[in-house]
Amino acid sequence: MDVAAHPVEQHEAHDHIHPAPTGFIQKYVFSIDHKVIAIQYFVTGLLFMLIAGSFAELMRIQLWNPKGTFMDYHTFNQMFTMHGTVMVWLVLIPLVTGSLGNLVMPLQIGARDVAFPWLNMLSFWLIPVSGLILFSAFLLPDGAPAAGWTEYPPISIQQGTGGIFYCLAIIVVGISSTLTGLNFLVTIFKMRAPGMTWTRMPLFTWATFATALINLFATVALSAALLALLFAQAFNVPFFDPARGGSPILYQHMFWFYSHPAVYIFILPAFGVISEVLPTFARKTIFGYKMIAFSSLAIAILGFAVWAHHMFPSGIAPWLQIPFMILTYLIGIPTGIKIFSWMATLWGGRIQFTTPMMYALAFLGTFSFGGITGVYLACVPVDFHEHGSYFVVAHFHYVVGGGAVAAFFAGFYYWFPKATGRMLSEKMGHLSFWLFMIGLTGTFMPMHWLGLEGMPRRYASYEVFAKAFPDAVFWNRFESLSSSLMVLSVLLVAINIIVSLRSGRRAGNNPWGARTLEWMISSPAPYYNFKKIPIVLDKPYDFTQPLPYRNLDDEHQDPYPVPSEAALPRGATAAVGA
Amino acid sequence: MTAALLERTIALIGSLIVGGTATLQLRNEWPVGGLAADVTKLLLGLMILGCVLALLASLDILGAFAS
Amino acid sequence: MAVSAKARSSAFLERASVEARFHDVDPVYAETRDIRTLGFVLFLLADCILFSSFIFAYLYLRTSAPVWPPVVDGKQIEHLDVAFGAMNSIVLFGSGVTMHFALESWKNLKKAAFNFWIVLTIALGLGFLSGQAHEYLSAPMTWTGSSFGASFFTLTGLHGFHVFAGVVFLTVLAIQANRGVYTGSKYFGLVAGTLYWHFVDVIWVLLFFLFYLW
Amino acid sequence: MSQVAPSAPQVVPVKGLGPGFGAVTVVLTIVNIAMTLAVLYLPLDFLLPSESNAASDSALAVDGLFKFMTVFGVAITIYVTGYVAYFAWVFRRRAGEPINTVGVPIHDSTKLEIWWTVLPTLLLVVLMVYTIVVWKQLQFPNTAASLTTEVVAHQFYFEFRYPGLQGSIYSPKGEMHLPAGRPVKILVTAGEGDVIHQFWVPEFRQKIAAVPGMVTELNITPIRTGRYDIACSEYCGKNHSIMQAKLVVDSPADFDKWLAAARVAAAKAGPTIDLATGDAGAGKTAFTQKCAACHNAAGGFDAKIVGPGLLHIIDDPAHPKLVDGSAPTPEDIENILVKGYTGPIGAMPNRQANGLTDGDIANLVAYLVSLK
Repeated sequence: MDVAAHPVEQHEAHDHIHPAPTGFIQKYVFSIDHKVIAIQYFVTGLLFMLIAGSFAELMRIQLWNPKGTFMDYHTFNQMFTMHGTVMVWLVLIPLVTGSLGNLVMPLQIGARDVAFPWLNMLSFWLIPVSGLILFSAFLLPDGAPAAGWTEYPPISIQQGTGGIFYCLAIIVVGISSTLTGLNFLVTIFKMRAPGMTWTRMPLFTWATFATALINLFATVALSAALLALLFAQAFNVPFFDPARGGSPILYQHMFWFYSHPAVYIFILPAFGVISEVLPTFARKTIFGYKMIAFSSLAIAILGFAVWAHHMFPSGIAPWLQIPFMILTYLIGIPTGIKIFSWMATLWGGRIQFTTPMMYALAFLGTFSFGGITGVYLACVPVDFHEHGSYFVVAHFHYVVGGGAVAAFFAGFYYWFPKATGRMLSEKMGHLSFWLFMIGLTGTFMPMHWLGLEGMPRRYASYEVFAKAFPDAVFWNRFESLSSSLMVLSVLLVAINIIVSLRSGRRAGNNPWGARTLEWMISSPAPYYNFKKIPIVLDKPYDFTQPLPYRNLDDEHQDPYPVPSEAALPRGATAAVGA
Repeated sequence: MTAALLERTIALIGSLIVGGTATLQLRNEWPVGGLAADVTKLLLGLMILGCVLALLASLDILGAFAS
Repeated sequence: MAVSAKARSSAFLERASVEARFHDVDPVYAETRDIRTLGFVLFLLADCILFSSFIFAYLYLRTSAPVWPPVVDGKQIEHLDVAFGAMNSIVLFGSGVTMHFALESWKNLKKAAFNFWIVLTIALGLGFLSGQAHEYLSAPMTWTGSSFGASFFTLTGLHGFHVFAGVVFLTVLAIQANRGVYTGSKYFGLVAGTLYWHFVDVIWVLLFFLFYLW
Repeated sequence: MSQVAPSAPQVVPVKGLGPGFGAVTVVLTIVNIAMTLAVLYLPLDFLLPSESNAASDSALAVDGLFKFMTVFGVAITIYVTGYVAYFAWVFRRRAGEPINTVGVPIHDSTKLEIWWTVLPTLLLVVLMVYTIVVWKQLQFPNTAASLTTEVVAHQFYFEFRYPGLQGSIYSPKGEMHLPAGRPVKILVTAGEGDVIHQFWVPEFRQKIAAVPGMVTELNITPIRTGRYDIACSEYCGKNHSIMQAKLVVDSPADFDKWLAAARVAAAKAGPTIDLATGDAGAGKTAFTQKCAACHNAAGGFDAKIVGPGLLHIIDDPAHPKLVDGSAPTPEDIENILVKGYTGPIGAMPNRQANGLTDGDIANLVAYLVSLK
């Protein structure tokens, strides 16, 4: 494929390079460079993950004793509310879209930065502001919001001013993720390298595109719901007060209209990471590129039409349950296509067990299992039993913990060398992987049968349930112990970062021998990313073909990139061509 | 000339003038291409619809509730 | 101000020659303008979702209410004053038309006409806001009384806030235009202001229908 | 683009479907069959809800659907995790393998993709049909309910009402009784101004929300006698964790005996007052003396002083008072006057605290009914 076959007009419009940022503030604090912003998102996200994770640990300690004597009920209620709220809005969405999306997407499409760099910086700085508002709720007389991360009225508006802080904080983070969605959409629409048509885009960029669609259109519905909740609590506006014509179910509709697409905001970039990691470490082209790309879009669009499966036993009209059940089943099909395509990608490859690959392989197992328990909850009669029980908690921790967080760690270990120029320690990586997976299974697998036996969710003490099912005490203690393994795993990630930043091996341009554009430039990349905007001739994934790029910065780029010794597990390489 | 009648006449005449000018503007804008122009055409069209609604309201055809 | 097609094309040619003389048309600008336009249109779409969520709430409460308008303290709330609503709507739609003239005159490099039209637009915008204030003072229901009041005041209040933000936006645009920030070929701010103003008109078309005429 | 290091990729070919593919498939299928049999026939009580603790007809239907999904869920899990582990192991990089080896360049096969789109779709269609059958049986039972009971959820206790008896016959610590073998309709709501709760009996595999201002229902035929726990499964405030109640399913005979005893107990609680003798005028004076301090007779529901305004208390369409959404009856006003009422805004004392004689109550009811 030589250049003549693809007449591509030269986009000189991209070629101008802004002057370099000067001074510490402009470089690291108020930077408009998408790579620096990605690192800021990551550090903030990890910090909030540690805090929200410790809330979860406190809950596990409380549940050690069925009488629940460790903390009083109201504190426990604040713990599970803040654990959920912080994990959803200040950890997962910022990490998955803000950190990975910001770092990788502009590089993969061959752009110098996102469409609106200032807006990108604003989007990041709204996250700490939102965190400040949310955590200052602990200082209120009635404490933090305590009605679950869903904050259903009327209870959420009867429980002290914590609810108002919740609404303000989440509207602020909502503005941030709406603007990020808008920024990414315009970037992907308008600023792709010449020649990169829609079917030549890397799959992580496809996933970021589908996520940006959801981010832009769903998040504002949440802002509306929370604005209504704020008015209801602060100014006694009767949206949700049945005595004055309102309806509590209305809030649930408005809330879940956003919150189900929100769970696809977590999982779509995770799918994108898996679609990048598997081909690189199986040294084999992705199987079914078009099906995976279109499945991302199908999931994003279908995600808008299924929200009421969270509300089956909440009093909505019985006939309304059927369409939502059927649409939720339909989402299983594109998800299934993705998982089977990934399995087919593994077939016939040369698989290296680096840490990102370990997380990606485990993702296939845990996420599929989480997806299947999701089908149970989508089925209305079975949901009548499982709604509001620990089965739901098990399902979404498998999909979010075993799915989104595991895939995020895969992306983190995969792109850390590109962001910092240093390799992470594989030994610590594998150890934290096994700790995470064993901890996840030990903590959340027992919740399935605890839920089926009838242990309700959000209970600070379960004496009555423990009397009916004595084995519940053992399983709850088993979970509490296993959850400490997950804490160790996340701490080990932090240690790995600190150690590697100081003394990690140098990662060249392309330690893993990957083929997407971000590996064609130096690590860490200069602020302008590409001296010359590359020209793209084909999909990047076929390892038997030379690299489909022209006009690369590095004249002597090896057309068949191979993993560097630094990346391969010890003793796994021999001289080239031997 | 009660207040309501005054409001109705203002609404009637106004909707004719604004509706007419907006239709003219839409016609002039029609050949122009580009995203901004297309969105402007759409919004102008809907605004003309708004003028029609205001016109019908002023003539008490729409919104005539037996209050 | 109706301009015939022939007159318009000559104005277009004249403007093209003016731009050419300016030579300051940066090749990157066309790219940047398209990016900003797409960004702004997507922002307006997101704003649409905000209003449609509250409109969903209004429709949900209205269809599930036993009787509409709802009964408060034994008395049924009487309907809103359609005549005043229609007049107020025309004020806002008029400001949409004048804003369009403002942008057209800027494109044709007639700065004086631009100033006249944009000031008129701002005046009409403020007129609409004062009309809304009058509507609120004489409204037959309160914000906290019933679901009708809740939906009406929240939606029209949100729209009123958007109109107020639009007035501030246009004032800033007028000042910047006169300070020379925008040239004959680089005037994306004005395009954005016009799009936003038309968007705010169209939202009112929907609210006017939903609260006054239905 | 000069060709630098000749690290042209070395494709490692794969014969057929790969070494041991057949064997692995056979092994996985055997494991799968074993798991299916275990799921269907072993009494895995703790893992799967099974007959041993199913206590209603709907429970059996839901358990059947649950087992159906578990069979396929286990199958998918076994095949996915099995193949991923097998592929990862068989196609791993061998130690000392040259660095430029690459996998087999296959990027899609429409036949395979059609299979794994059509097959899951068929499976989901079958599941859909089976689910709708069970759903219809749960939501719209064909046998008319022999008994309609009411459950009113309050912050942190359930209140159970039985037909024919005015008002609740159970104190907050009361138990709910149901007859085994007879279809029952349970109307569920939350108290006026209360929050959303959920009425959940795990052994019935059924739950429904108790929403203030809305009446929801469950149709159940208990099939096994015994004592069960009712739990609130929707966060409803500080003591949500201890909001439980006991449910006793009796044999039909025991139930009838219990119901009759409960009726006698309710009757003994207070002689039924003959409302016909009430006089509105006397009621008005009694009202000004005893009730005007907290209630406004001239204002509607919103005209609160401490309690709500009482104008149009009888026929106010905007405020359906009673559990089943209909306007209140004089008997209900009498019941509130006798028992008092704890609402969100404050508590109304009962007849002893207000010092109301039977005559006072009859007059007050007549007066309040006259407030049109």
